[in-house]
Amino acid sequence: MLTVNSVSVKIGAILALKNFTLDIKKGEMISLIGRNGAGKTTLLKSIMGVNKLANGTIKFNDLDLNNSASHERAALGIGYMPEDRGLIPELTVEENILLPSWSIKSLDSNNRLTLVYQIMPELKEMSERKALLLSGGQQKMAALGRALVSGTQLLLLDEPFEGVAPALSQRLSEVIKGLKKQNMSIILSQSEQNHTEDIFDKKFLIERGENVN
Amino acid sequence: MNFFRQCLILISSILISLLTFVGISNADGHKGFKLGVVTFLSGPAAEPFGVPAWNGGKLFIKLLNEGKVPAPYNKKGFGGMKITAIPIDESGGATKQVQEFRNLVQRDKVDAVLGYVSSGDCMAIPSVADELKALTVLYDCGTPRVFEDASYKYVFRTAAHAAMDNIAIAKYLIEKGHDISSIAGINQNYAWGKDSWKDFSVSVKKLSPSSEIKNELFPKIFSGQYGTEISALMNSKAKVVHSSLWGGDLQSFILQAKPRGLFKRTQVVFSAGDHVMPGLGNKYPEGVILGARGQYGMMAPDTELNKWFYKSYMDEYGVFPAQPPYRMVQGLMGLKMAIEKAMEKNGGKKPNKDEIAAAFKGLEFDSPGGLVQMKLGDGHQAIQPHAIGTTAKDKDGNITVTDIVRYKASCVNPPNGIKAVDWINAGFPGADC
Amino acid sequence: MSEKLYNNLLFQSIFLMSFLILVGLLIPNWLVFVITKAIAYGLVGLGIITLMRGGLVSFGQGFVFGIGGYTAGLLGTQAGLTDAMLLLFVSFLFTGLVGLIIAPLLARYRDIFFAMLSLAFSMVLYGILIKIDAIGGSDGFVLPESTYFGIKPSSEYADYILYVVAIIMTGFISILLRYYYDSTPGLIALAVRENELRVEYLGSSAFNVAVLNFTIAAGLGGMGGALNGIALGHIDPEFTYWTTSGEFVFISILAGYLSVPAVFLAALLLELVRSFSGRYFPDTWQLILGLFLILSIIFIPSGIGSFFKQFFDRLKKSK
Amino acid sequence: MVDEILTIVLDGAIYASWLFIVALGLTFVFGVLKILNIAHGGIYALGAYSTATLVPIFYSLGMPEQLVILAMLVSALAVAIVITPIMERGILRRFYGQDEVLIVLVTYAIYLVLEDVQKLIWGMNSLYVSEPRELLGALEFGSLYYVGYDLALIGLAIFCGLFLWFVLNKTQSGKIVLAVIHNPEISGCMGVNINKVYLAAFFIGAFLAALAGSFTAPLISVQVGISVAVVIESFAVVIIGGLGSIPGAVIGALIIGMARAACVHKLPEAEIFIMYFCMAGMLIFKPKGLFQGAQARKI
Repeated sequence: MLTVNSVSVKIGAILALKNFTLDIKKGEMISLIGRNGAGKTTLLKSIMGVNKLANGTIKFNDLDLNNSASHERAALGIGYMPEDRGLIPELTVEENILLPSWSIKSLDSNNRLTLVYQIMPELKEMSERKALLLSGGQQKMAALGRALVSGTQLLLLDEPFEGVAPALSQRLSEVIKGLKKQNMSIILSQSEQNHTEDIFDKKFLIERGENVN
Repeated sequence: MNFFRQCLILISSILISLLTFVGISNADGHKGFKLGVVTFLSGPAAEPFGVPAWNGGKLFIKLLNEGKVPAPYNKKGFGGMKITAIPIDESGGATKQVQEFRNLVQRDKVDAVLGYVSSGDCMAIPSVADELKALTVLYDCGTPRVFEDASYKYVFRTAAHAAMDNIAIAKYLIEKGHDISSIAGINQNYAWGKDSWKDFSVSVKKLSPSSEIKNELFPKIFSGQYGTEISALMNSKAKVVHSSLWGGDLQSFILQAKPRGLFKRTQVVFSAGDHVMPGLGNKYPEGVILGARGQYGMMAPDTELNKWFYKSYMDEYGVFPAQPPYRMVQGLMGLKMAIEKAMEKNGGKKPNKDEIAAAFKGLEFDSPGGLVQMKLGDGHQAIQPHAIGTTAKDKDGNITVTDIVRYKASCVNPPNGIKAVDWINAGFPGADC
Repeated sequence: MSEKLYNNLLFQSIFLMSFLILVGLLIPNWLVFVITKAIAYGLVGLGIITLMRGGLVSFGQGFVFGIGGYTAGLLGTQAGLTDAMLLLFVSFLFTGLVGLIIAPLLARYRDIFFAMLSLAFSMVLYGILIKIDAIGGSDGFVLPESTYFGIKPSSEYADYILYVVAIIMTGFISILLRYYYDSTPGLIALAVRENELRVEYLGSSAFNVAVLNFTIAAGLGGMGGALNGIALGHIDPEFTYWTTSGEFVFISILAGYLSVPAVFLAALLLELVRSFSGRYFPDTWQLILGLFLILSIIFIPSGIGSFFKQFFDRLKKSK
Repeated sequence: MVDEILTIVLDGAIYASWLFIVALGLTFVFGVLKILNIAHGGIYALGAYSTATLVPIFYSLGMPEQLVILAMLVSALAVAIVITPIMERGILRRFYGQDEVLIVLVTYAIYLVLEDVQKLIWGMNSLYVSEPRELLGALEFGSLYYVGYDLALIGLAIFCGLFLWFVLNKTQSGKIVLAVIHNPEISGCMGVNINKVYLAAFFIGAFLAALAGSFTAPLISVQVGISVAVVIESFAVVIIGGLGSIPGAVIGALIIGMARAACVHKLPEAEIFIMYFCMAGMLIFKPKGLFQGAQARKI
């Protein structure tokens, strides 16, 4: 459903992605593995339209994304969970989760929220707290919930386990495994292979912006 | 994109060289008289001073070139030479003006420069003018310091400096029997405001030593908001409030103070208050004592020359002329007289700047505002008669100026060689009233 | 290799300087004057560019411009010092010293905060200057005519001599700056621009770089202010006003941070545009200047200097 | 004594209200678009001009006097509607993501252009619309008269501040704006059309600037050059209060307004200097202003 075809991205003077190619089919779950600075975040951001492509194409369900803005890509059903969570501190957890549904008209906010709470009941307990007051792990969870609201088709999860206490990390891992059962496509980036290894259909190794499979 | 950029660079460089060429070629082979005119065309001083002054100047130059001005100004142009004026915007500060002045003299090769409303510009320009040997006529600015602190060969000022405005007002207050037991002032925080207040307050103290100074406010220029100042002035309960505010500041002050009753509770005097009358019309308060920096506008003398000028201006622009056009025309008249006097001497050739400067020194000429005499600063600085009046409603309900008292030039101006402030401090010795 | 390049640079610069000095004899007086003024503005721009190399832009160079101008002016009127070269040099040192004193206050900040803090400094100086009546308040004051080695040139040649002095002094300063830019601390500044944290990890202090650069920028700005004051023969608080500072920023952005001569070209361009729009469109010169600013930022975002660089790179390739 | 203190507070509050309305738009635009808009002063002037043009037309149509406030609102709205697409869409949008200082310079250029645009449209004569100021009568206070209209400005300022605060914190659209303020990139990835938010925010900022101009018009003579003072004073407010902060703008305006009023009454010599003094002091001790935006914990 998503094809990344020999994409290069420049950040400043540095070529952060070089001719990177990747594709993911419906219901597939793939792992993107590389060290810090290898280009994982750049790739995910490029899929979201944050970074401009120097060349190459990104297609989603045969639709060329090159000229669409971030918000248009989100409206296609791509959910994104950034590495640094990117929650809005002044808003409550629930407001953060609902944010995509406020702008994307095709989403039914009640439905999506119910779904998120169903998958992660612990979010409901903290729903009225300001994001400012959450711990790092709780923020990850809220950010995943937010990604789920707009991500009806594809989820891009950037290092969901990074810097999270082991227990929470285990919990997140379970949640993500559970998503696979819902026929969701997921790209998950990691800096090292870990306990979730068994759930992936494919694995991409990225090094200095290149696909080194 | 790259190609586009390079084209842009190319075009702009061609444009600049073209303009440069125009600038250079313009400078040569001119037969008439080329006059640089510097006055405010943008910024807050444009509407009250620069533009009406230049309107008056433009009209007068046009009429001169057509030979339609009554005697003694009936010769075409300047001594038969057609006048070409190059207007330049005075805004941007004295330093920028020095540069514009150099451009006028060196690049455009003007025969003379007429200009400057701002006192700061008048302080900066003369030394450059003498250095470049460029004939310069200051037509409006007020600071007495120009010819009191230094002397210049090629610089003349055809209007009286500001000391007269405030001396005359102090005299008027006393002659008309106003209570001056306490005074307060609101003047802008720069040389003009400070000098005006000093001249006024010292004059009052000299004429009425028991009078008390209540409040001395110096808001910054172009602030436009005077609510606080008005409260402070009213709290001080001074009998007389003096102000040399001008332009938008004066208009805003009037608009803000009127509904708060300042003009009803105290006697307000505006040392340069007439030039906002055309704009404000009947919003101008009654009972205000005001000067026009000379016998101008509603206080102009009843002479043929004035009637002609007043009518010509009124016909052209639909409002009556206040001080700015009078002063610019006064400058043009002085320059014309000096040039024609020099031509009489040299047999009718186009005079050089030394000949004009020699003729200008000590010149006396009639203007719509009365007789102008180049008496101070060894013949470089004019004195002129003055008038002070009080605003009132006429029978149609329009605001006009009544109770006008006229002062001889020698009554409100210091004699040659004495600084205005020393003259005031000494109690006006030798004043001929 | 680098030895050769520097020799080459020195040779190029002296050639350019002599060329300009000769050209000064041929062009009309007003253009000589405009170029002198452009050099004064260019010096300040050069200071901003030195800061830009370290990722900082000062929106308050009017501060040092004013201090330089008033230093030269006060030394002239109060101490009777009229030697132009000495005045320029003393202003350079004194303003640099002032820069060194306030730099630690400023160097803690980045981006818009650095810009705004420097702007605030210049506005405070403006507030002070218009209040001091002893030095003319808002009107400023006139400078005495300058001398050179004790000789006062006749007024026909005064402009040209100052022009020559300005070119020589600025020429050598530009050469020194080029050496500085290519030296280790100069290159560290560029690295700070790219990634401040990385520079800190490598053991250099971004703070020190900022202090050093600000001090240099202050000295240059002071010298520019002194030159501007001497050339015009007048100074006033407008030197420190925010609109003046805005022009300096414009010059350095128009020039870009890659090339030293580009700064002076940018300053000259601005001077000419402003002066000609004032001459031919006295009512709407601000509109023309504004459009010129917008268009040049849109179409030459990385500055005239980038053209220079492209041009020389291409030249090298073709060799 | 008490009388004098009350006078100072009242004068200070009126001045602070005026400053606040101007600064509110400036700080809001900075908060959302990260643009310090020097041309804000130019928009203020356009607001004043447009009121000075529309209000006489309004009267000539024989509309009821009390509705003149509506005419003033409409004239501010008209300015915002015209200027926003030209400035935000036409010019500023090209510079998003570039150096903040570069954008400041662009807005300075726009400011210059607007100065002459006023001249080209309205000419050099000053315009007056003092009629609305007579609407609310006068109030005797101690030994002083205050004009009701001036006092109503305090109300307008409070209303503007509260309204914007309410919209931002209590409505869905406002919360979207908060998200964009905090992180435009992420908000985009969450489906927020950032360009639309920027346009809307700029519109609000321009409207507030024009509104301040509209409501100041009856107090002043509307003419070229009225924007000069506005630029620096509103900057001082947002610098003291913290760029992008609404409570900061409140405090900044109050500090300058009160300090200035106190100076005029007690120490007139210092009046011209006090604003710069406050600004410099704040920058030295708290360079990011009194209020900084909240940030989520990183760990």
